Formats: sequence, structure tokens, C-alpha cells
Amino acid sequence: MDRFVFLTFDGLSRGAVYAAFALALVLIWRATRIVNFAQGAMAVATAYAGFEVSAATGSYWLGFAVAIAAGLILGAVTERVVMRFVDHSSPLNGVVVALGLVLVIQGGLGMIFGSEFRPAEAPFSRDAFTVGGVALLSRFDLFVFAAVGIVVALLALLFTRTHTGLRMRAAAFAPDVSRLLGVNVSGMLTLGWALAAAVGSLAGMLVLPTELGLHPNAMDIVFVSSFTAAVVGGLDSAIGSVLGGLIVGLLLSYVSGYLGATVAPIAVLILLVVVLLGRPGGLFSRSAARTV
Amino acid sequence: MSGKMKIATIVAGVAVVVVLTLVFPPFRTYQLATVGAYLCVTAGLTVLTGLNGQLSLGHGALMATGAYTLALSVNAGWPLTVAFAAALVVTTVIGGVIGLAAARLRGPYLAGLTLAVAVVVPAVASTFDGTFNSDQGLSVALEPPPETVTVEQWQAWLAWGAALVVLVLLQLLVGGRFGRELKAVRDDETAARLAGVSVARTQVLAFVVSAACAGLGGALFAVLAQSVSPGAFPLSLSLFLVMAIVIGGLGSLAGAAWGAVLLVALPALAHTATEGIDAQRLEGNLPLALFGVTLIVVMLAAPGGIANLRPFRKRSKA
Amino acid sequence: ESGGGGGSSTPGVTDTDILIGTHMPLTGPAAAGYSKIAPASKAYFDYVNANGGVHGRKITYKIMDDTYNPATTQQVVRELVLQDKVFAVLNGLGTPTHTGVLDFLKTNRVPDLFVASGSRSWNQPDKYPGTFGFNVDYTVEGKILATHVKETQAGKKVCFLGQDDDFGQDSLAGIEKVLGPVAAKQSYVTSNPNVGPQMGALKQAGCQVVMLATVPGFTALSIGTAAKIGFKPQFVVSQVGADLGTLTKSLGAAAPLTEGLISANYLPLATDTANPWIQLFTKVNTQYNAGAELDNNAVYGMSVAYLFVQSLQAAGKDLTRDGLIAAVEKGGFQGPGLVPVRFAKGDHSGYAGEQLSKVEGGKQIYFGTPFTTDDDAGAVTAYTTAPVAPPQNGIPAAS
Amino acid sequence: MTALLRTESLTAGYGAAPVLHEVDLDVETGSITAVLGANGAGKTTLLRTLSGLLPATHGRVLLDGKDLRGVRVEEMVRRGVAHVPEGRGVVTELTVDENLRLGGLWRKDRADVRKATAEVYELFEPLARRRKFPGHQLSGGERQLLALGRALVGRPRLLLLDEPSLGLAPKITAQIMTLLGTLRDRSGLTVLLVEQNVRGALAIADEAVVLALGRVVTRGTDINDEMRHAYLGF
Amino acid sequence: MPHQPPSDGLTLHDISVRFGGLTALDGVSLRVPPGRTVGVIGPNGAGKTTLFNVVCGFVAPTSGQLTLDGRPLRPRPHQLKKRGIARTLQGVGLFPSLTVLENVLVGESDRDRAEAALERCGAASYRDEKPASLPYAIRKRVALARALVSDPRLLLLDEPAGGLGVQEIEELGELITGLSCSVLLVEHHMDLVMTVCDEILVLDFGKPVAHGTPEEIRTDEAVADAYLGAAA
Ligand SMILES: Nc1ncnc2c1ncn2[C@@H]1O[C@H](COP(=O)(O)OP(=O)(O)OP(=O)(O)O)[C@@H](O)[C@H]1O
Ligand SMILES: Nc1ncnc2c1ncn2[C@@H]1O[C@H](COP(=O)(O)OP(=O)(O)OP(=O)(O)O)[C@@H](O)[C@H]1O
Ligand SMILES: [Mg+2]
Ligand SMILES: [Mg+2]
Repeated sequence: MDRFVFLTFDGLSRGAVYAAFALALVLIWRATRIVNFAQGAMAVATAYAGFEVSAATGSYWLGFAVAIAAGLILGAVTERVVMRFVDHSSPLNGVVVALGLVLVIQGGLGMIFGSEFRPAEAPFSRDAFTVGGVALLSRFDLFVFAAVGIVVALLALLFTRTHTGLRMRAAAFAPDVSRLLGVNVSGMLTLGWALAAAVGSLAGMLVLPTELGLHPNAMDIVFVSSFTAAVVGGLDSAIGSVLGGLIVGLLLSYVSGYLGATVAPIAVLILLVVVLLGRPGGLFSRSAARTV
Repeated sequence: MSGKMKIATIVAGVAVVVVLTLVFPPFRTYQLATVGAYLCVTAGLTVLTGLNGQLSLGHGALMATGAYTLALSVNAGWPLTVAFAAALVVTTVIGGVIGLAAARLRGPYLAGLTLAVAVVVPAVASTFDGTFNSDQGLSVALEPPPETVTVEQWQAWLAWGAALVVLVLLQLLVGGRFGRELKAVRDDETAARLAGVSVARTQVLAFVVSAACAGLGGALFAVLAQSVSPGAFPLSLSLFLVMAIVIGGLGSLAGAAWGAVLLVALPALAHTATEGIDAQRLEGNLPLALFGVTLIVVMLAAPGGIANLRPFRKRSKA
Repeated sequence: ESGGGGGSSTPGVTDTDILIGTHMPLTGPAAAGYSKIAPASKAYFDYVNANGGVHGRKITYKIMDDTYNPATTQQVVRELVLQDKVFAVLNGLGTPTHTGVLDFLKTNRVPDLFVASGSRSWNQPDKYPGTFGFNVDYTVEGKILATHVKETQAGKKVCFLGQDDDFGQDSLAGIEKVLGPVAAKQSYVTSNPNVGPQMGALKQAGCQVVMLATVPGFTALSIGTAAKIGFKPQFVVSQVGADLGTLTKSLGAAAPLTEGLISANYLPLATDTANPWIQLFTKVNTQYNAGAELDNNAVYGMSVAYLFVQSLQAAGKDLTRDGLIAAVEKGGFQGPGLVPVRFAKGDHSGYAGEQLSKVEGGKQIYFGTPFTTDDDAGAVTAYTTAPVAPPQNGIPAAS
Repeated sequence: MTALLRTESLTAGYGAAPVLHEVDLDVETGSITAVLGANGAGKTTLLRTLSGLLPATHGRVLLDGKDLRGVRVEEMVRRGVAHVPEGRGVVTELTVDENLRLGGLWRKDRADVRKATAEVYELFEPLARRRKFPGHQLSGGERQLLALGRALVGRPRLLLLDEPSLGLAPKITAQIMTLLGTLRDRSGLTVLLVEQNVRGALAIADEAVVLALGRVVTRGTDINDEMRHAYLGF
Repeated sequence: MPHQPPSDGLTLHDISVRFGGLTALDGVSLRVPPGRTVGVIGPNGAGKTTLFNVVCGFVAPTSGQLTLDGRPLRPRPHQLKKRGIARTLQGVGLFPSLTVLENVLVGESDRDRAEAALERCGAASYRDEKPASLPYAIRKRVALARALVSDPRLLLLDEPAGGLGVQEIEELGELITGLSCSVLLVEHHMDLVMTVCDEILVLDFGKPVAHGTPEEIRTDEAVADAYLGAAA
């Protein structure tokens, strides 16, 4: 029983960071209908910037702010300089460009910072509170939960309550019609990329302290897990992605704990198959579109 | 170009490659062999992704399936031909299973599922390490080729022989009714259904065909490398395959051929281009970045891929 | 290519040059740490070249990035052998990567020296006559660490966490040869950087000593995770994942957790500035390694290069591939290592043992004597011969 | 009356060959102009060029006497131009409500947007029943109504309608034609109406323009029989 | 014309369809005898397309049965063609990446038949064009050719006249009248419906509100009220 409780909390704290990153993927999907395969690399790049600043100034929070600001800028620049010129008549073109971007960013980071792991400090203690000898959550975990919760709430507000959110969605779905209705589609795309990259950076700052450290490839595996989480939850749903993150986190923890770490990816595959066969658009998908 | 012309082009192209293996130095011949093996995979993938619109990020795993099957068969003492047949059968079956699931999924959800397939390879190899020997992998005990040819030539002929079969069969397959059905399903599922096309069947078939091609390519990789291990089939391989067919030119076998060439040539060129520069941190990273920049630039400059660039398109349209 | 007078028929060798190559992960997730090895070797070769080379020949070291992908290793090694016609492959890194090219190198009769991994596969003189190891093998190391545990932590509950591959398995085999079955064992895969469940299990099993066969990132992760859940066992860590510099960087503010960590190694530690080898390497490093810091990876790279130069010297002026292999098999090299390399006609394994180290006051320091043993039932015995000092000019003399 | 919209030798097309050739138009403020012509005559192309979706290769478009060159598409709606494109301009992933909201997003006068929305719901009762439905669930005609209603929420001065009756039941078509007439009379709305339903369009139009092969072949208030036979097929 | 077994065409028995809280069809019964043309009209959102979707198997009826030639029909869209049923879509629904000829050839192998179908619908001269570059009316013809290529016994046409000019509608009328198969026609263009249909079913809010000959429907007050309005 202790073991179960421990694994549950371990899974939740792991799942929260997947959720954070999945949110960034969901955001950009909703705003641009693109799965940004470069999201992980972009988040790492901004985290480098953030941790450099933290190291130089000694202030974690300054670095944190810099990372998020860098995310905004990097996202906007990526859209303005590269993505805008991609021919989107095939959805794959964007994917390929994003993958190219991954190589450029990782190569660039390797050149600037080298391939060594660098420390990624957490702003709060990662020592878990223990109850009856069983480790539950740490302050940092709580911080992650809070941050994820706030982002979900803000995103939900943005997309459902604000004019800008409506504009972003419309621009993503039907650019021509949106322009006719006065929506600045290109501005919305830039904004979408900027916000998504900023959320990605935030997620990066939350994820990296729990990983091996800062490294050009640090988010590769997180990207895979988070993408899985987003797909499980449904790419159109912020809540879904958070739930998906928690589910994936829990599954990985239980499977690693009870069956062994090697089996974990197999379990994730099975989870995906089971969920998607039941609900091909993820857990939180709305009913299938009428096509005829 | 008519179907017959296309097949003639394929045969002529492969013949040229075989002649090249006679004059090339061994390493170039080996690279040609690798291109041939990749071509089997990209040709299949272009049918699936290009013509049928199903994005697979998991073809590296199907290659691994073919490679491991071949390795196990060869090591069990089966003749190479039987081992290849076994590799085809097993990947076809696995492709069918994944295809059945894939047929229900669209867009990023399919991408997500196949991504999970791609990353499961090392896990399977470790979980069943009695058979697959974990990260270490298996070595493939091959009979040496006849004295008169070099190993590299023999490998190249094998790979291009397979590529020839794959290309001709695929051309026959997609040049006719099945090809139209693949595109129809991609364009408009509802209309395709009404035209009498079973969407699910077509999608599963496309997956099976491309899986078989990937399995064959993977088996060739096992022969080329004389070993198989999970590390040789990482997620990046699956992603590179997709990049290759898009940059080559999505949806045409010519594009698949360009893609296969690029998979071998581009990293090598990026490495060569940066060879003179040796500063510790640039080493490896500079070619990587250069590779990435090339991908982006090509994609922006030639969104239809290389096969659809003007000078090439004229030829394929004539 | 049995090598006549001028050695002109030997690939990669001219009267003035020797071309050798290697495959290493320079980029990608596995590059951490390892990407520093080859440049350090190269720096040492540059140093030798600047001092006249070996028998008048300068060494060119071609480093190929294989991103730790065995398929890429195949490509780049073929390029080295078939295209560049290297004389030998030196210090190719990684068990799965290098295993794939053993046969190819054998077929092409390319000397395959000092493979950078502790697998036992390199020591198969009958099957792979040209292949030689370098690292102490994981089983030997496991036995030495376990012997220490047995002596100093008697009666404690000893557990194990290892990578789910040869590394972990060979290590565990060595440990269990000495200690018998461990109280609990767990494994991890590099593709899942969370060892929470594993550390949780070890904690619940009441482990007091945890032996780790982990790469550096996972050592740090394990130590960090243990602390996180209030689990403070004695950690005993394989040399592979115990480089204090790397751990300190990974752990950041949590670096003090490494205090008391036990490990072992067979090369002098980069932090031991009093060691004459380190002084030599520091000198070489500052002159030829583009300002890179001298860490244990660099020490490793230079030690490999030193051993290679020794081998070339021993192979004589008429350099041939067979000659080089014969020279290495003759053995008897003495260098920076704390224990001898074992090369002999029937033995292609690398270093024979290790000396234990401990982290104290934020520094990793050796204690006791080195030990040697075999990877079988042989006893763990102290090695008491004093280490040699480097030659005056830092370059091994022709023998 | 003054010309609200004017084109001068407007030429546009999709590839190398132009579809529209030297089109000259004058649309008076507060008038309804029917744009007629056989399939493929270039009617849709004309509207797309007017709203800026398609760049003119030659000639110019003037709104209130001001050249529209360089004015971005998204700016047009602020100048009072609403284009209801051919087919289904509905954002199918958004609900009916959200689609209507989109129509008024750019406007400052929120109270009037609310009022206009209420009016649309009142006018197009099928939409009122579907407020929370995503667009893709709507029937063909309901989508057409939604696209039209959305344009009305913006209270445009100039309405570019591309076959608004497509897929609409006769009763609703008639209702819309009446509505256009009313809006013209009450608030001076100007309409450019592309229609295949020639009779319906001519019944309310003040002026008609007939396109054939991308050229204006005739214009005027009444279309004589010869023209009807030659270009409209009846 | 291939030998046809004795049949009594398509019959709908008391079909109802509900989407969540919305009743799209409410107890609709209808028979389409062989060779006859039956029109279905009604206000927007009355359930006409949904009725087609039920016959084609895109929508499962909440209650009620379908029979074809006296045998129960549990349709699956891609098997309709084999059972002699063809349908056009309310939009155009062509495959953008295929040429006109290839569009007609989807699910078909016989080139001659495809060419003949195109010829019949007056689109043969566009055989190698891609749909995007064609005028709307031509695209509609191609869509019709695609439905006719399999020589169906029952043809479902969903607003075939939408977007067509007066003359084209006349031609379409002639084409429909000339067909030997049964036709189920959904159309808002009253002239066409009145001229080609043998009988007409009127739906409102998913309910049948009238059923009869064109003459009867023209004079039906309920129909005028709900559907035709003052335009009648
Ligand atoms: N996207 C396009 N690419 C190429 N040609 C096009 C495109 N759209 C239209 N055309 C061509 O331009 C010409 C005019 O088309 P347009 O759609 O403007 O006609 P229309 O008068 O609106 O006809 P309809 O009544 O069918 O809507 C046609 O010949 C058509 O084939
Ligand atoms: N898949 C679906 N999900 C939810 N509602 C649907 C679905 N399909 C149809 N409806 C609803 O059912 C009603 C009938 O739709 P249908 O398309 O059959 O109308 P129709 O009679 O063809 O109208 P039109 O003449 O406008 O094409 C509409 O109100 C529509 O919103
Ligand atoms: Mg038009
Ligand atoms: Mg309808």
C-alpha cells in the first residue's frame, strides 16, 4: 500500500511536468493547427538563456522571467522568419521545417554551450514531504501543479472568453474567411507561436530540474512523453492535456515500479492504442465532425 | 509519362546504379547500397504518407522489425532468401496490426500513435532480451559473397535488386486503380466511400504495403551492417524518413528516390563542408546545424520537394 | 600488406604520416562527457607531432560523430576504413556501437585498439585478433567495489541499481560473485529519466548500501531522487558514472549530496594536481586543446593517446598493422594507469583493476591500494607496485 | 448619388492568364447591383478581387474614391465592406454563436453588435435553434444563413454577396431578397449581388452587370431578351 | 442494360434520426419504386440530407427500417455502389488531386465506361483537367458522371442544381428525365423538382408534412407556408 501511494505521488509529480509541456503543444495546435516538433528544442534554448541569467545574477526568478520572455521572442521570431514562409498546402512541410529547426537549435546550443549537462536548479526544495515514511510531494511539485493550473485556467479564459482567443482559433481554422472578417491572421499566428513558445519555456523551466540537467537534447524524451500525453487527452483540450500528462506520468511510475523500467514505453504504447481506439480524438475530443 | 515509360525509367536507373558499383571505390559503393536500402523504405512511405495521407513517424520501428527478423532467421541457419521472406512476412503482419489501428486515426493522433511505436523498439529489445539481446543487439552471421565481387558490390546489388522489385511493384500498384483509391481517400473520405472505396481497407492496405517495404529495407540494413541493435533505429531515423520523402517530393517515387539519396548524402556533405574547421564544440554540432539549415532552406525554396522542381518536373511530366 | 621495408603498402601510413580514426558521440544525448575524449586524445597527438612525431611520422586523428547510433557507426567506420584508409581505429566508443563494426574491422584487418567501453567482448583474441580493450571491465570493477563493501559495510543490506544492458548486467555479475545475491535490484533505461519508482523500491527494501552501475546523468538523478524521498544510503558507484566534476554540474546546488560517495578508477584524477601525469596532461591540454577544461574525460583521452603512442613506438620504424598488433600483444606498457594494462597473446582486455576513491570535502580522492582481479572466480588482490612517472619530455620513448 | 465603389480596367486571375479583363464598374451608394453571367464567367473572381483576396494584376479599385491598392484584406471590413464568399464561409469548428461573434469583433460599438446579433437570430430562426452547435453540424442551407448573418452583424456599407441563395429554400431566398431591399432603403446599404437566380436578383436590383468570359458585356437596369439569350440562357 | 431481378425499389419504414436532443428525422416513410423519380423538399435543416445519409449508411437511424427490393438494407457507404445505389453530395465533393477522368475512375477500372459517363454529362472535354480550375457547373457535371458511371439502379441527387444557371438546369432536367433508374432528388429549385418528379415528399422539422404529385404539392397550403413562402 505504501508502495502504491509512493508511486502515485511520484507519478503525479512526473505527470505534472508532462502536462506543462503538453499544454504548450495544445496551445500551438489550437492557434496554428501545427504540432510544433521544435517546441522541445525551443524550450531548451530559452532555458539555457534563463539559467545563464540566473547564474550570472544569482536570482532564479530573474532567469525564470528571462526564459519566458525569450520564449515569447523566439516563438514570434520563428513564426515571422521561418514558419510564415512555409507552404502549408501540405501539412508535412511545417513538420519538416520544425524538425530542421530542431537540428539547427540543437547544433547551435552544442556549439555555444557544449554537450555537457549543466545544472538546472529548482526554485523550491525538491525534498518531498513524507507522511508515515512515505514520500509524497515536494514544494517544487506543488509549484509545478500551481503553475500548470494557472496556465490551464489562463488558456481556457483566453480561448473561450476573449476576443483574441476567438480570433486565434478562427485564424487557425479558416484564414481566408477570418481575414474577410477583419482578423489580423498573420498577427494571430505570430501571437500563437509566441504564446506557445512562452508556455513551452515555462514548461521547460519546470521540467528541466527534474531531468538529467540542461543539455541540447534535454527535452527530446519529454517531448515524446508530452506529445503522447497531449494526444491521450485530445489536442484541442487544455484540460485534456493536463489529464493526459497525469495519466502518462502515473502509468510510467506504476509500470516502472511494478513491472520494471524497460516495460514502460510498451505500456505507453498500449495506453495510446486503448485510448485512441476508443476515442480516436483523445479523451476530451468532441464528437466527430459531420462530414456529409 | 505512361506507366510503361515509368517502369522503363526505373529499370534504366537501377541499371545505371549497378554499373556505378563496378567503377566506384568501395565506400561509395557501400553508400550506394545504403541508398538502395533506404529507397525501399522511402518508396513505401511515400505511398502511405504521400499518396494516402497517413503520417507515420514509426517506420523506423518497422525497419527494426525487418532487421531483427532477418537477423534471427539468418542466425537460425536459414538461407538468406528465406530470411528475407520471413522479414517481409513478419513486417507485413505487424504493419497490418498497426494499420488497423491507424485506419481509425487522423492527423496528429496517428502521428502520436506511430511515434509511440517508434520509441518502443529499445523497450521491446530489452524486455525480451533473451531473443533480442537488449541494447547490444544481434550480429548477423552472413556467408561471405563469392570471391569475384567485393562485399560492398554484393551488398549494393542486393539492395538495388530489392529496390528494383519494390519500385516496379509499387509503380504497378499505384499507377492503376489502387493508386487512384489511395489519393481519393486522402482527398475526401466521404466521396471515396460513395465511389465504392472502402476507406479503412485502403488505409490498412497502404500501411501493409509500406510496412512490407520498410521491413525489406530494414532487412537490407541488417545485411549491410551485419548487425542489428535498437540504437540503429532511433526515433530520429523515423523522423528523417519523413523528412526525406517530403524534401524529395511527396507522393512520387522519384521523390522517394531523391529522399533516399539525401538521407545518405546530406549528412555526409554537411560533415565534409565543415571538415576543415576543428574547434571542439563545433565538431559534430556545426554539421548538425548545417544539415538543419539545409532542410529548412530546401523546404522554403522548393515546397513541392526536389522531384517537383522545374528542371526535374519537366522530365517526369513529359 | 605484410609490410615491406618502407611500410608504403600499409594503409594510412607514409614515411611522414599516420592516419587513424575513431567514432564517438559528439552530438546527441549520449555526447555528454564523451565528446571531450577524442579532442583530448587529439591534443596529445598534436603535442607528440610538435615534438617530432613517432619515428618521424605525424599522427592525424580523424574523429567521426556517430551520435551513439550503431547504424551511423557502420557508416563512419566504413568511411574511415574504405575511403580514408586509416591505419587503425582507436578508442571507438560504446558497446552497442562498436560491437557492430567488429566483424568489418576484422575482415579488413584493421587494428581496433583500445575500445572505449568496459564490455568483455573486446577480449576475444581468437575471434577478433585485432581488437583490444582499454577500460577495466565491468565485472572486474564490480568485484573490486563489492569486496570493499564486504569489508567495510559488513552486515548491511546491499542493493543494486543498474542500466538495463551489458553494463548493468556485467557489473551485477561481478558484485554477486563477491557478495552473493543482493537484497534488491532495480534497473533503468536511459529513455526514461525518472528513477523515482526504483529508488522508492530500494528505500522500502531497507537498503543501506546502494551500488550503482549508472551513467553520470543517472548517478546524479539517483542520488538526487533518493535525497528527495529522504533515502540516504551509502552509494557505491561504477567509475563510468562517478566523475565528480560531471556529477557536481548535474546536481548543481545539490552537489553536497555526493559527499561520501565511493567509487574506483584506474587513471589519475584530474583534480589531483600533484600527480605528475596530471601535470603533463594539463600542460598538453593548455597548449593543444583549445582552452577546454582538463577533466577526467580529457585525462582518459590523453591516456588512450599515450598508450597508442607507446604501441607505435613499440611497433618500430617499419610500421605495419600486424606489427602494431604484435607490439600491443607483447604488452608491458607502463603509463598513467594505477594498475597495468593486461595485454598479452591470449588477453586483449584493458586495465587489470582499480583503486577505490571517496568523495571527501567536495573532492574525489583515492584511498588504499589499487586492486586487481579477473572477471571470473579469481581473488581480488592488492597491487602494490608504485606508479611510474611520465618521461621527461612527456612522450614515451621508443622501446 | 455618388459611386461608393468603382473599378477601373480591373484585371485579375489565378495564373498567367487573367480571368477578369479590364472591368469597369460604378456602384452607387444605396443601390443593389446584380452581377450576372454564366458559370465560369468570372463573377466570383470579381468579388474576390474587390475584397482584396485576390490581387489585381492591372487596374484599380476605388472605395469612396480612395484607391484600395495596398489595403489589406482584414482592413476592408473596417471600411464597411463585407464579403460573403462563395460556398461555405463558415468556420465549421466554431459554434454558431462564435461565428456570429466573429462578424462583430472588429466593431467598437458593443451594444450595437449585441443588437445586430439579436436581429440576425430573429431573422434567421434556424440559427437561433442552433446557437451552441458547431458549424460542421449545420445543414448546407443553415451554413449559408450563418455566413450571411455574420456579415450583417458587422453592419456593412457594402455587401459583396456570392450566390447567397445557393442551397436556400425558396421562402428564405425570398425573405433575404426582401431584406436586402429593406436595408438598402432604410440604411442605404449597397449590395453587389452575384446570383444564378437571375429572376430573383433582377427583381430587387437597381442595376445589373453581365459578365461573359471575364468582360462586362452589358449593363443597365433592364436586360433585354437578346442579352438574356446570349449570356444568361433563358 | 443488365438483367434486373424483380424488385420493388427502396423503401423507408418509419425512419427517425436524433442527434442528441435534436430530431432530424421523425417517422419518415417513403417508397421509391423502380424507374420513378421522387423529390424530397423542405426548409433548410428539415432533414433532407440526413434522409440521404440514412439511406447511404452515414447515419444510423434511431428507429425504423430500410429495405431494398424487399430485403432489409443495412447500408455501408462503400458497398452501396455494389448494390446499385449512387449518390452525389450537396457540395461538389470531387477529389482535388485527381483529374476529371481519374475522379470518375475511382473505384472503377473500366476507362470506356468512365469516358462514356463523362460524355453523357457533357464533361468529356475536361477529362485531363484538375477540378480546382473548372467552373462550378462543370464540376457538378463531373460529380454527376461519377455517380452515373456505375450504372446505378437508384440515384440519390442532393441539390444537383445548386449554383447552376438557368440553361444548365434545363439540361440537367432533361438528363434526369432520360435516366432509366429510380431517382431520389433533393432540390430547392422548384422548376426542376416540378418538372422531373413523379411524386414529392415534403419534410419540415424532420416530419413528413405532405406527399403527392407535383400538382398536389404546388397547391398544398402547408407546403406554401413552410417552404415556398410568397415565392410560390
Ligand atoms: N483557383 C483557381 N485556379 C485557377 N483557375 C480558376 C480558379 N478559380 C476559378 N478559376 C477559373 O476562373 C474562371 C472564372 O471563375 P469564377 O469562379 O470567377 O466564375 P464564376 O462566374 O463565379 O462562376 P460560377 O457561377 O461557377 O461560380 C473559370 O474559368 C475558372 O475555371
Ligand atoms: N451529424 C449531425 N450532428 C448534429 N446535427 C446534425 C447532424 N447532421 C444533421 N444535423 C442537423 O439535422 C438537421 C437536418 O440537417 P440536414 O442536413 O438533413 O438538413 P437539410 O434538410 O439537408 O437542409 P439543407 O436544405 O439546408 O441542406 C439540421 O438542423 C442539422 O443541424
Ligand atoms: Mg462563382
Ligand atoms: Mg442538405
